[in-house]
Amino acid sequence: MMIYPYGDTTNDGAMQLSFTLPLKASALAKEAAKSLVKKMGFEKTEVVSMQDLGGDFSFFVVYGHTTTGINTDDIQVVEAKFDHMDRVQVDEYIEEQIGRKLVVVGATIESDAHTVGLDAILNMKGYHGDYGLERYKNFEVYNMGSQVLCEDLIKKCKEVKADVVLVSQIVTQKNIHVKNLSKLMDLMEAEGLRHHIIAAVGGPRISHELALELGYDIGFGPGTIPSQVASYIATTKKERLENE
Amino acid sequence: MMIYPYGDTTNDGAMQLSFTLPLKASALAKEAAKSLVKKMGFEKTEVVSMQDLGGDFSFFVVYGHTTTGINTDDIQVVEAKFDHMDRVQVDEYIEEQIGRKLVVVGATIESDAHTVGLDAILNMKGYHGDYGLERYKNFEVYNMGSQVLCEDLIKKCKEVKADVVLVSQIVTQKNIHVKNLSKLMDLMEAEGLRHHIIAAVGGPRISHELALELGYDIGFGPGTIPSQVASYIATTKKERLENE
Amino acid sequence: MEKLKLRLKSEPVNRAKEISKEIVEDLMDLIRENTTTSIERTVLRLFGIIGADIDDTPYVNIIVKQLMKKGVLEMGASLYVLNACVHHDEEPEVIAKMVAEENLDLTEIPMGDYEKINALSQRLTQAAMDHIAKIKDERDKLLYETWSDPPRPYKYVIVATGNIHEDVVQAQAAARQGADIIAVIRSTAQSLLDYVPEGATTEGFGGTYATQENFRIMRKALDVVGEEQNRYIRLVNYASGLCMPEIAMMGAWEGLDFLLNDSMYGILFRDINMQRTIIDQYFSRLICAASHITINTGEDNYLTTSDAIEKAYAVTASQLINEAFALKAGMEPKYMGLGHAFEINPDIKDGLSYEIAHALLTRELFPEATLKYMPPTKHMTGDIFKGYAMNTMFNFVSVLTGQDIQLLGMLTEAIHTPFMQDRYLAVKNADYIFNNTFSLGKEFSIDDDSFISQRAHKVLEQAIELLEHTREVGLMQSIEEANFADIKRTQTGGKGLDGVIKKSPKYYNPFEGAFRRLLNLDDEVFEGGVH
Amino acid sequence: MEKLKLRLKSEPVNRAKEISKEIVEDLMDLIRENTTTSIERTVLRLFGIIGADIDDTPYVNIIVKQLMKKGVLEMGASLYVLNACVHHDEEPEVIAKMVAEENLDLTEIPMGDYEKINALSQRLTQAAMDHIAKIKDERDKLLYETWSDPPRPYKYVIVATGNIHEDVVQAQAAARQGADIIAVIRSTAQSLLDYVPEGATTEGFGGTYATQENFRIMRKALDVVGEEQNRYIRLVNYASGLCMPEIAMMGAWEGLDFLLNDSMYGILFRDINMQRTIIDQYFSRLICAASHITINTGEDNYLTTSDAIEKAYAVTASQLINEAFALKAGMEPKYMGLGHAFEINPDIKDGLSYEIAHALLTRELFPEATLKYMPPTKHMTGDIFKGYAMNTMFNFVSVLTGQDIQLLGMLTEAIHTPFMQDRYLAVKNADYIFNNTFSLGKEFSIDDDSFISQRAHKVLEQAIELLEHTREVGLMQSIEEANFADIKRTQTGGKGLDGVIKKSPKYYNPFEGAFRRLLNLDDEVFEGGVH
Ligand code: B12
Ligand code: B12
Ligand SMILES: Cc1ncc(COP(=O)(O)O)c(C=O)c1O
Ligand SMILES: Cc1ncc(COP(=O)(O)O)c(C=O)c1O
Repeated sequence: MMIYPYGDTTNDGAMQLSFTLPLKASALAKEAAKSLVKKMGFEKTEVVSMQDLGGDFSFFVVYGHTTTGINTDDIQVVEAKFDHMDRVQVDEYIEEQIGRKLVVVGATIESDAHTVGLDAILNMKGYHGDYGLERYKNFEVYNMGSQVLCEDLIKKCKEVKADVVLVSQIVTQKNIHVKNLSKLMDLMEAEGLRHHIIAAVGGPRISHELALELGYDIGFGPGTIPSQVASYIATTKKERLENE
Repeated sequence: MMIYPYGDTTNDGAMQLSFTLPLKASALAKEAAKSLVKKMGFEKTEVVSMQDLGGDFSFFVVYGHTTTGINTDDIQVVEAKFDHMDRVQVDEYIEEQIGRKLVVVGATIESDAHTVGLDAILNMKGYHGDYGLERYKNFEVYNMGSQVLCEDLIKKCKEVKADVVLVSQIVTQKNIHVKNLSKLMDLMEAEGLRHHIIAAVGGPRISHELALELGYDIGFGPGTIPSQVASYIATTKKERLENE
Repeated sequence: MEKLKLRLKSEPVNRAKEISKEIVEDLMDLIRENTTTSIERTVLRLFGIIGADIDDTPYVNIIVKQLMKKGVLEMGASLYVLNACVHHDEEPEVIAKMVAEENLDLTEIPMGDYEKINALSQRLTQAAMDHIAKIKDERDKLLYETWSDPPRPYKYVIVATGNIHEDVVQAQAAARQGADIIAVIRSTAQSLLDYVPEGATTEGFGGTYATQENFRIMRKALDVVGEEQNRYIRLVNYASGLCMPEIAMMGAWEGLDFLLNDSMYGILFRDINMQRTIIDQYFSRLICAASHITINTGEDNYLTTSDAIEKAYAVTASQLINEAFALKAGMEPKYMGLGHAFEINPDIKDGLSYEIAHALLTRELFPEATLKYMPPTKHMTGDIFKGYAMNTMFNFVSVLTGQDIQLLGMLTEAIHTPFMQDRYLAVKNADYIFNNTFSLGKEFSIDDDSFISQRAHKVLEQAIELLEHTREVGLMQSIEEANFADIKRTQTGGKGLDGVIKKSPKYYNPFEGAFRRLLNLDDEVFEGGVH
Repeated sequence: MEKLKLRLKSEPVNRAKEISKEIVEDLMDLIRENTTTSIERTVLRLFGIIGADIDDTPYVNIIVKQLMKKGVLEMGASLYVLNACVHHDEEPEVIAKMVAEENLDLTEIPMGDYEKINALSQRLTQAAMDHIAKIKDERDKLLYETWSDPPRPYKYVIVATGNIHEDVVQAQAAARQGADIIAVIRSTAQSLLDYVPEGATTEGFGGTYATQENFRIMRKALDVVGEEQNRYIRLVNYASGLCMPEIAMMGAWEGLDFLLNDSMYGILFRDINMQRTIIDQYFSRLICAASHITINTGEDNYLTTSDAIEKAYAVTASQLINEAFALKAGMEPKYMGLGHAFEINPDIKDGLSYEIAHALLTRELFPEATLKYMPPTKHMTGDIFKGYAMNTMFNFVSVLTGQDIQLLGMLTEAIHTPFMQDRYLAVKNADYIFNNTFSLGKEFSIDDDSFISQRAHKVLEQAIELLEHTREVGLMQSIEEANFADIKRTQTGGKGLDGVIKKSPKYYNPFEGAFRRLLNLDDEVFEGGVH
């Protein structure tokens, strides 16, 4: 089905944009803003606000109607598929299907010092009323915190015989997360660890698609709750054991 | 000069968009939002917010970097050119150059009931500290108010021998203003009045370009102050007299 | 602890109310002695006449026009229609068709048996009153028994696509997002039409035509979402204009909950003749009062043409007049949605102190009213972000000062009638503020010598001055002097004076009496009677 | 009338301050008896040593490393460098080059004439102190004489492009838009570097490296706009981390106005060893105090890892400790930018009452401090509109409660470091609110039995409990117990303990004494002396 943005009339294509142009506020700048948006395929564009930002910059708010639509049938969603169980179910599942505790090592790696997201998944307390992995009977959790060098993380994984490594990356400016995450994968491959360990990455700008691209098994985005991660780990581990 | 939108790095093309799609909030909808924006020429797009609006609609906030730039040398600004004088100067100018009071008839026409904009230009009080046309010695002002039928406006123009007709149009939904403004022009043409009378239109969604398209001499947009209108009238009237 | 309070002195408050009552009293003769084409059409509609001819002229207009042409409208339209019914032994709707399509001349039918006419009149009147009562009871039950009245301030949003079907999509989404009240804005200048269009409409400018069918469609659409969400969603339309009583009747008939209904708005903002509006507002408010329809007055509009600080007192004066008119029409205070607005220029230093003072003044002057608080509109610009911040403060002042109906501000106010997302953002803003500042009004107290308190008292004093003057010269003269909204109108100017008809002593209108009895309005009944 | 007031009782306030003083007292021995590699590098920088070798290792690091390796750093680095200067009859910068590039071993130079060394030390120390005083006086003059201090709350924004030249563009635009204060955020993890990079930098992540050259570039850029606008624009950088004293010195040298400088932030949020930070913070604060640099503490950060309501008291306790540390370093209260934050989940009912209570508590506990109020960050999401509304309320609470430094919230907080337009929108929001609600704090009063008042007193009581416990077990043990920010650190864990050196009884550092004398710190001088 072809769809278009919707303002107040089906398929009207209405959108709001805001942006800065490197021009002083002026009739020229306003026209430039309008032309730019038109060039992007908008019709009936209205530059509803132009404000001088000082030093040859202006800020614009524009409303327009895009002529671009998309066919929802063409949309490919790269989405991780697994059954979502609750904590008790996961614990039972592991007990029955795997028969031992799974060892989980978590860290925010390299220069990144954000722990709140990782802790949300790992700490007892959990997130949004959903308990963290430490609360599960059948996970043995090592939370290494933040600013963990990839080398140290790998050492730890070996030491505790990790089944799963959970990596968090929050800072993404200039694609620093891609650099960090690739480094970890490269090292894991080099150490021959990649096969044995389920590798998951999470963070507000992480998508499953990106995770796959970077060689991880799964990516978790904003709003993830611990039981999702737990469910994924348990079911995936079982599959892996079966396929071995 | 080629320019691009600016976020925090020259030419990064950064823009903010928000829009509604006719889809329930879901992984598919999010991907659709992203694909749509990509199709419009954006890179590094982030759907930073997706919110269900109920009833198969979702609202998105997206940041992305457009690859579209524009060459400022190609921008054509359709702008009215006239010297901006203050009230005293305009009064003197009319006295010296024309030698009689100019008759101005103003109205918000047809279904439109907004008077504030027109009054801002005409009433004594004026706008933003700039006195309105009624305060000028050399204008004789007839403010007919709002909801004035084109026919009545034309009648009045004839009756008082108007030099200038000032029309306001505020409501623009479904292009009602275009309809109303065209009607007035057609009638003025039909009545043979168009030549003798300077016709100006104003309103928040009125541009000079649109005014020209619709057959008016000039268009005044948001933020217009009375002395601009006064200056335009005085200088244009003089030119016309010279060319007669 | 109590909510934020000014502790207004009772003396000026009582004085203000007393003067307003007298101002309104002074107009009761005008109201008593006249009817209007619209009131007569309303009566016919109450008799069940709907439909229009091939030119889309409603039957009720055709009938009333005929009677007017024949010079007998002063007797009231009902008499002629009832007589025709008896004569032809048909229901009013059939008679209407005959008039419209077969050129039946009602005045040519000889006056029949008064008893029969009276009996028919009673039956038809009772049926209409019963329907209105039923609709009212159903709503009251849903609202207070089946579910419950939402917490205040109610979240009120508008839809205005021009197309009733698109409106439904937008309204349902808004309700699902949490809106408590949906208003369908009318198409530009509908208020100037001296008839109510028929049927579902899909082409409006800046709004959708108010028609009975559109009312029905939207009421149903909201009931669907209401069921889904276990709450009642209120529906609003606009009754100001040349068809004030007719629209009130349609609202009552179709289960509308609020009607914009002001005693002066049409005069000032639509240039409708003042006599016409004053007469019409009375009858329309009888209907609203009888139907438990909350009226919304339009004082907010004054602040779009006048300065919100300078002329704050005109808002107060107008609220008092609107209240007095409503009391005269038997309306309980809780059905009075007296209006005011957050319209001070946002760039004014300490503007918020003024806003709070004005909002508290309104709150304390009308403690039982269901106040309607209007958002910033005039000072909204294309800067949607600043607009969103202004709306945030507006929502804050509302909850702080205990307002009832919050007409949610749209961040795109200066740009277009709301998109679906604009409304969503408005509801979310209100949700955030109403919840996050829920009890804040109980945290603070205001000293009598604070700016806020002084300001409120000053506005009240100024309002009293204007009211005193208005009592002296009469409301109509006061309007001529541009005392309200800085807009000048004349007693015989504007649209619709030709629709004002002096009642004959034999004038007959069974509903006026029916409503007045229902509302226990004990002064003499105006409708005359069939003699 | 007075601003909104809680009227805190003086007893708990005094008690809280007393306990905090004792907590800090308890750590003075640690501070007195140890130096750190960073302190030593600072001293060398004050002697005028700048520059780095081809691997970008700063000369000061090379020298200190050499001395450490040789096991003589306990004597203080200055002694060896001064001795070398005397020996070679060269300025310290030349000696530094010789060490770095010609492998000069400072410990091999025989100790020369103490008098000459002392004289040189005095000259160099005086020169540095003079420069710092000059910079300070110039700023004070611009700020209070040439122009004037802007009204509060000051509008504080950050730039963080990673490229100092792009930062300049953004900072200048922000200043032109009305920002009073510009902070250049540091690149991710710079605080973990045990050296300060050299020169102008163009590649940072989430911020731009703090270097002396970058400081200079930005100071100049802001002075240009300042001249344009006839006002002084303050510049901020970050001194927490392994190079705390060095960055303080660079800030003092280059005319920075504010430095992020917390006694615990590095420990908790960067896993820097606690002994290291406690020792470093003292020296860095001496420099700030002497330079009239306002420190900014980081209590706001606690509310990103802890709940803002539950752990509000930890913020209060930490502010009191930070104050006590600052007093020990001779800092006047007005240079204490004690931190707190608007971080309560926006979906909490009556969250704003809590925010107001906390903000008033901070205000009244530290009436003379230049409080730094941090915006919502943790609960910001990609919903920029809701974020803008939250920032509106944040600005409102700030002006209502009389805060001083307003770190403006960015509507894109959850998305990216600010774009130019984000900052603009933030400044405009603050302008709107600060002006529109300017005197509102004077309109209301709060009763002692109101929720706000009760809440503030409760938080203070809880803070006192924590402080009492901390006094009992010592601050370091208290941190080990995760009492601050819910983060657990150990005394010997974290980065930088290897840079803590026990002073020899002959330890020499002329600046410590110079600063302490300047600041009238009357307890014994720690620097030892050249014997
Ligand atoms: C709290 C915070 C901090 C705290 C961190 C404290 C701590 N111990 O974590 C402090 C104040 C120390 C901090 C510092 C910095 N921060 Co910070 N910070 C934030 C903030 C406000 C909230 C992040 C957060 O806690 N979110 C709540 C958690 C629960 O959400 P989450 O992280 O998305 O996690 C969820 C999912 O993503 C997922 N998830 C996350 N990780 C993982 C891992 C796994 C395995 C799984 C399964 C799931 C998962 O599950 C979680 C629960 O649903 C954000 C802004 C924002 N509102 O998002 C900025 C933000 C992330 N910070 C930012 C920056 C730049 C910094 C600094 C680099 C600034 C500087 N130059 O000093 C520093 C340095 C930090 C460093 N070296 O990394 C930027 C990043 C910009 C970008 N996109 O690159 C942001 C977006 C702010 C901004 N607009 O500038 N920060
Ligand atoms: C005030 C107002 C009203 C008042 C009008 C009172 C009055 N007597 O004017 C009332 C409440 C009555 C009203 C009613 C309606 N309004 Co209205 N109203 C506004 C509002 C809030 C402000 C307009 C205003 O006064 N601006 C201030 C003046 C000074 O600015 P201005 O008009 O732009 O004028 C300046 C320039 O444009 C220029 N200018 C304007 N005219 C002229 C003429 C000449 C000759 C020249 C030289 C210059 C000039 O100079 C002026 C000074 O700089 C706007 C929203 C907004 N914030 O803009 C909505 C708005 C204009 N209204 C709107 C609508 C839809 C309506 C209604 C149709 C709604 C309804 N269905 O009931 C009604 C009906 C009105 C009708 N029949 O036309 C829409 C229009 C949407 C659109 N783009 O089509 C708006 C944008 C609101 C919205 N978002 O829905 N409205
Ligand atoms: C009291 C009142 N009636 C009616 C309206 C609507 O205008 P119209 O009558 O043109 O539909 C408004 C508009 O805000 C109003 O305030
Ligand atoms: C007190 C304090 N120091 C420093 C910083 C900056 O962090 P970094 O030291 O990583 O530059 C912050 C961040 O908010 C802070 O609050």
